[in-house]
Amino acid sequence: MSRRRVQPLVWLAFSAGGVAAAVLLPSLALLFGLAFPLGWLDPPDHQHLLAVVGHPVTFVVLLGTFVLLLVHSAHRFRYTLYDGLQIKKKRTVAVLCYGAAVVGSGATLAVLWAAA
Amino acid sequence: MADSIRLRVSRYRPDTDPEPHWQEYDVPLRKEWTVLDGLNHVKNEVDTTLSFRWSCRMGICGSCGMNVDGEPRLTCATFLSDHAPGPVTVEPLANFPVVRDLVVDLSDFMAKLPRVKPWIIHPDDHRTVEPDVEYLQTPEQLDAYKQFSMCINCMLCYAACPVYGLDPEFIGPAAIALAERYDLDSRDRGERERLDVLVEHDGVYGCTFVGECTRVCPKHVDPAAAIQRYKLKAAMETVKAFLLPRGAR
Amino acid sequence: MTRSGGATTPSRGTPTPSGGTPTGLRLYRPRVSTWWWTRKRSYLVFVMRELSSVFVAWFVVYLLFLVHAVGRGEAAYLRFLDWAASPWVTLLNVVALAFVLLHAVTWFALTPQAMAVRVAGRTVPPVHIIAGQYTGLVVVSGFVLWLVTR
Amino acid sequence: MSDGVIRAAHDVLIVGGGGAGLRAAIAIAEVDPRLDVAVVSKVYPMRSHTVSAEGGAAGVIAADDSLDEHCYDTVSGSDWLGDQDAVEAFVREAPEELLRLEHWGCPWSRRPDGRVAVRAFGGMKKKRTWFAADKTGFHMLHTLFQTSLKHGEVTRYDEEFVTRLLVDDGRVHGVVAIGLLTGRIQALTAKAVVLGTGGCGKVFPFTTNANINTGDGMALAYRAGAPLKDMEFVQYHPTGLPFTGILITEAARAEGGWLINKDGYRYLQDYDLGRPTPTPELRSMELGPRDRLSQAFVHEVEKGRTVDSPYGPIVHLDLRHLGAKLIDTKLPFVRELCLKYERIDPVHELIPVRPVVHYMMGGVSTDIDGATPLAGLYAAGETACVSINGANRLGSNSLPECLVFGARAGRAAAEYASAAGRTPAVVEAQAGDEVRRLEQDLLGRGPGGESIAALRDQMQAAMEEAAGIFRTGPTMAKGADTLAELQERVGNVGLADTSRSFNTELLAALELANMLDISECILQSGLQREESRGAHQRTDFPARDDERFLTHLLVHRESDGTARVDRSPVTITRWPPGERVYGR
Ligand SMILES: Cc1cc2nc3c(=O)[nH]c(=O)nc-3n(C[C@H](O)[C@H](O)[C@H](O)COP(=O)(O)OP(=O)(O)OC[C@H]3O[C@@H](n4cnc5c(N)ncnc54)[C@H](O)[C@@H]3O)c2cc1C
Ligand code: SF4
Ligand code: F3S
Ligand code: FES
Repeated sequence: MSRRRVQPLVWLAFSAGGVAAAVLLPSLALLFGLAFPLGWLDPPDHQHLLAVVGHPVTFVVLLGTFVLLLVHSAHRFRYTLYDGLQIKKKRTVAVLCYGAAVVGSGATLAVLWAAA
Repeated sequence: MADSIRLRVSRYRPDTDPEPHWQEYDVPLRKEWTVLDGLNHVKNEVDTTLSFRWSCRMGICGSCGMNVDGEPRLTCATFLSDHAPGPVTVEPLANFPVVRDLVVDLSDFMAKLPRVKPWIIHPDDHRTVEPDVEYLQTPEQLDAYKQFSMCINCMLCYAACPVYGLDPEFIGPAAIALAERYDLDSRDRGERERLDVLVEHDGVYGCTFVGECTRVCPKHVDPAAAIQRYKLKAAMETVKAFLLPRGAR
Repeated sequence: MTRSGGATTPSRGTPTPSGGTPTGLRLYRPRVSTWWWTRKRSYLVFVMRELSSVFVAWFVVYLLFLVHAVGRGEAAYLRFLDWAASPWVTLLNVVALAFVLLHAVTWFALTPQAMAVRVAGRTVPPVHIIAGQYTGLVVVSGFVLWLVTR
Repeated sequence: MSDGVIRAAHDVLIVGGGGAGLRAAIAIAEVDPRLDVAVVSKVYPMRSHTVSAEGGAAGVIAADDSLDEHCYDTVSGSDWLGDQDAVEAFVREAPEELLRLEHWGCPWSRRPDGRVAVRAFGGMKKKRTWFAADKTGFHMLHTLFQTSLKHGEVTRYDEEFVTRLLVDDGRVHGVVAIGLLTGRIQALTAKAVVLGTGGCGKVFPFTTNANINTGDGMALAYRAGAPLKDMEFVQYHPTGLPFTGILITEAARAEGGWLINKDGYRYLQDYDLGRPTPTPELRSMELGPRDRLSQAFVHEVEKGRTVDSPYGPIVHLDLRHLGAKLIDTKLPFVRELCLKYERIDPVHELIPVRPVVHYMMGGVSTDIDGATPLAGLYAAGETACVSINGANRLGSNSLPECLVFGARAGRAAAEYASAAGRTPAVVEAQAGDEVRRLEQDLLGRGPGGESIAALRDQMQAAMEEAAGIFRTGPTMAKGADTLAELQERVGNVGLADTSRSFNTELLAALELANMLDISECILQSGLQREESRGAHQRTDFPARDDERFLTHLLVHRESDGTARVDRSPVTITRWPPGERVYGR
C-alpha cells in the first residue's frame, strides 16, 4: 500500500521539476553558462551575488528548485535507460537514479548552506 | 497515375515458417481502393492463402489494423493512392505476437481490459438492474467523456507505443482511456476502484508520454491525454490521502 | 440484491478462453531492436527530449559550483568564470542549453494534453495554455535578469 | 483442458457477440448467476456488425408519444405481416431496454435539460428514436460488451467459428466450432443454444453489411431442421454510397436532408409520399419507409432522371442547407465517411447515393420468447424472425429488437436449461463426424477445383438479378437454377491453404456454403409469394393479396437437401389490415 503510493508523489515532483526546468533553467543557463563567462554581458559583481545567494528566500527557492530538478532528471533518466537502452535490471537502475538524486539533494543543501 | 502498385506483404505460417518473410503482389491502383481492397484482391484473385482480419470496411469495427509503410493504420481507411508509387509494405501490427501472416494475437489486451473495470460502478446496485427512470446527463456532462468513449479497440495505439513494445506488462493507452471514459461519466462512482488498479507499477506511471498513441489514433481518442490526466489525478488523490489520512476514504 | 462489484471470478467452463493466449500456438514474437528510436523521427525527438534530463542535472551541478564559488569569495568566483569560459565547458553549456530549450518547448507543447484546465466551467483552449506558459517563461527570465544584474 | 472431441460443457451457449447475443448473455447472468453461460463469436464481440449501426434505436419515451402509435407504425410499416403480439411486446419493452442501456453507461445524446433526446425516423409518426450522435450501434455494442465484462462468470470463446449444431431426437445439445487461432475443431455442448448471428447481406454484391454477415446462424438452424420464415423480404436502404456500399444513415434525412434527382427535384413527391416541405414532416417524403423510397429510385432510373456514375445510376442526398453546426453535432460520422470514402464534404456538396441491400426481415422462425420449433434452440436479433418486421422493417426498430428479444431468448433459454437433462452420448459421435468432415474432406482437399471467390461472385450476381427491388417469377426461377448449379460446384472448391492457424480460406468456403443455402431459401419463398407486399415487389403480381398471402412463408429443409415452403398464420390482435398511407 504505502510502497505503491510513492509512485504518484515521485511523479508529482518530476512534473514540478519539469515546470521549473522549463521556466527557470533557460535564463539561468544562458546567463551563467554563456553570457557572463564569455563576456557577452558584464558579470554581476561578487558582492551583489553573495547578497542574493545569502538571502534566506533565495536559499529556500534554490534548495526547493534544485531538489525538484534532480528528481526530475533522475526520474526521466531512469526511463531513458529502460526504454532507450532496454536495460532490464529495473531495480538497480531505479536505486542508482533516485539514489543519485538523494545524494545530489544532500550536496545541494550543504553547498547552499555553506554559501549562505 | 500508374495502373498498378506493388504490395510488399509480410507472410508467416507458423506450421512451416521459422520467421516472417516478404512476399510481393501487384494489385490494380484505383483511386477509391484502400489497402484492404488491395489485400482482398490478392486473396480473391492471386493467393488465397493470405490471411488477415477485416469486417466492416468503414473504419468502425477496429479489426483491420496493420502496419502500412511502418505506421499503424486501419487498412480499410488507408488509400493506396496515398502510398503511390509504392511499393507499400504491409506488416502485422507492431508490438504484438504474430499468429499468422497479418494476424496478431490480441489476448493480452482482452485480458487487460476487464482489469480497468470499464463499466458503470455505482453503490446503488439497482441502477444497473432496474430500468425505472433515466439518469439525467446534460450535454456538457456528456462532452466531458465523449471523446474517450470513441475507442474502437483497434490497437493502433499499442502498436505505436514503444513502452508497450518494450514492456508488455504496461496496461496501455486504450485501456487507460476507457478507464478515464467511465471516471468522467457523471453516472459513475468507480473512480477509486480504477485508481487502485492504475497506480500499480504497470499502470499509468509506465507511460513516458511518448504521445505516439494519440498521433496514430484513427478516432481522435487522445489516450495520451487520458493517461497524463490520470497521473495527475492519482497524484492529487495521494496527496489528499497523505494530508487527510483517514477522512478521504 | 448484492453482486460483487465486478470481481472477475474465474469462469467455470473448463478452459478460460476469455483472456490468455490459447496454448499450442507457435507465435512469432518480434524483438524490439536497441535502435528502435532511430527508426522514426517522432521516436527520435522523444528520446532526445528524454535525454534532456542529463543536461538539466548538469546545470544543477554547474550552478552549485557557481554558488559554491560565490560563497568562497571573490577570487574563487572569478576563477569559476574563467573555468566556465574554457572551450570544453562552453561547448558543453551550448549543447546543454539546446537540450534545455528542447525540454522547455516540448514541455509547454504537451501541457494542455496532460492537464484539462477549466475556468468558470469552460475548458481553456490549448493555445491559451501554451501562450500562458511562454508568458511565464518571459516573466521569470526577466525577473532573473533583473535580480542578478541589478 | 480436454483434448478430446468435446472441449467443454455449458448450460447455455450463445452463438454471436453482437447486440442480441450479448444482451442474452447478460440477461442470463442476471436472472440466474449459477447457470454456466458461454458466448462464442467468430470475431471479437466488439467487432460484431451491430457496431456499424448509425441512426438510432426506437423506444417510446416522449410525452406526446404512445405505445399504440409505435405499434401502429410498426404494423403498417410491416405491411401487416408482422405478428402483432410480438410487436406489442416489443414496443412495450423497448423503452425499458433502452433505459437499461442508459444505466449501463450508453452515451445517449441528450437534451439541454439532461433528458435523453429523440429524433425522427422513417415511417415513424412521432419522434422516438434514441441516438448516440450517429454512432448508435457502436456505442450500444461497446456498452453491452463492456458491461458483459463485469460478469466475469460468462465464458467467452472469441474468434471461434461455429460450423454445426448438434441435434439428437429433436433437441439441440451444442455446437462444433473451429478455434481460429489454433485451428482446433471441437464440440462445445450445452443444454440450450441461442443464435444471435446477425444478418446475411453478403449474399448480395452491393450491401451495407460487413464481411462477417454471411447468415451462418440461419444456415445452421436450417440444416438442423428449424424452419426459416419470411426469407423473401430483403430490405434495400435507399441511401448507400456507390462503390463501397457504406450506409448514409436515415438520420441524415430525419435531420432534414433531401433526396434529389439529376434536375435537383425532390422526386419522392411523385410517388404518393406527400408534398415537399422545407422542414421534415413525419411519415412523409424523405421520412417515408425504406421499401417505398428504394422503389421510387428504380422508377426514377426508368424515367432517366438519375445521374450516371462509374458505379451505376445515383441520386443525390442534399444536406447543405443543414449547416456545419448541425451536421457536426448530430451527423459527425456521416461527414467523416463522406470525406474519407467519397472525398466530398456534405456541408458544401451533394452526396451521391443509391439503394443498397441492408437488412433481412426474415430469419430463423421463433415465437415471442425466441424459441424455435427445435427444442433447446433459440434465436434473436437479425438472424431471427419473430416477426415484428413483417414485409418491411422500420429504421431504428432492429437495435431495440436485438435488446428486447435477446433478453427474452436468454431468459427462456435459461429456464429451459435449468430443467433440461444430460447431454446424450450420441452427441460425441456426431461431433466426431463433423470434425472428420472438416479435417479430412475440407482441409485435406488441396488446391485446384473451383474458386471460392468466383462462385461467390456468381451467387451474388444471380441474387442481385433475381431478388432485387423488383422481381418476377421467371427471373427468380432462373436465379434458382443458377444457385442449383452453384450448389453442385461448391462441393469442388479447392483449398490451397492447408494451415491450421487462422485459415480464412476454410472460413470463406464454409461461409459460401451457408450463403448458398440461404440464397436458395430467399428465392424459393419469393417464388411462392405471388403478390407485392413491402420489400417483396413483383411486377408480375403488382398488388397486395391479403386473401392468399396474409401469411408467413416457412422454408424447411427436406432430408434430400431441397427446400419445402409452407405457411403459418400471421397474428393479428388490434390492427386489421389496412392501406399503408404515407404523406397524406
Ligand atoms: C450499416 C448499418 C446501419 C444500421 N443502422 C441501424 C440503425 O440505425 N438502427 C437500427 O435499429 N438498426 C440498424 N441496423 C441494423 C442492425 O444494426 C442490425 O440488425 C443488428 O445490429 C444486428 O445485430 P445482431 O446482434 O443480430 O447481429 P451482429 O451484430 O451482426 O452479430 C452477429 C454475431 O454473430 C457472430 N457469428 C456469426 N456467425 C457466426 C458463426 N458461424 N460462428 C460464431 N459466431 C458467429 C458474429 O461474430 C457476431 O458476433 C443497421 C445495419 C447496418 C448494416
Ligand atoms: S485509443 Fe484510438 S488507436 Fe487506441 S485502440 Fe482506441 S481507437 Fe484505436
Ligand atoms: S505512446 Fe505510449 S508512452 Fe504513453 S503517451 Fe502513448 S502510452
Ligand atoms: S474493416 Fe472495420 S475498421 Fe477496417
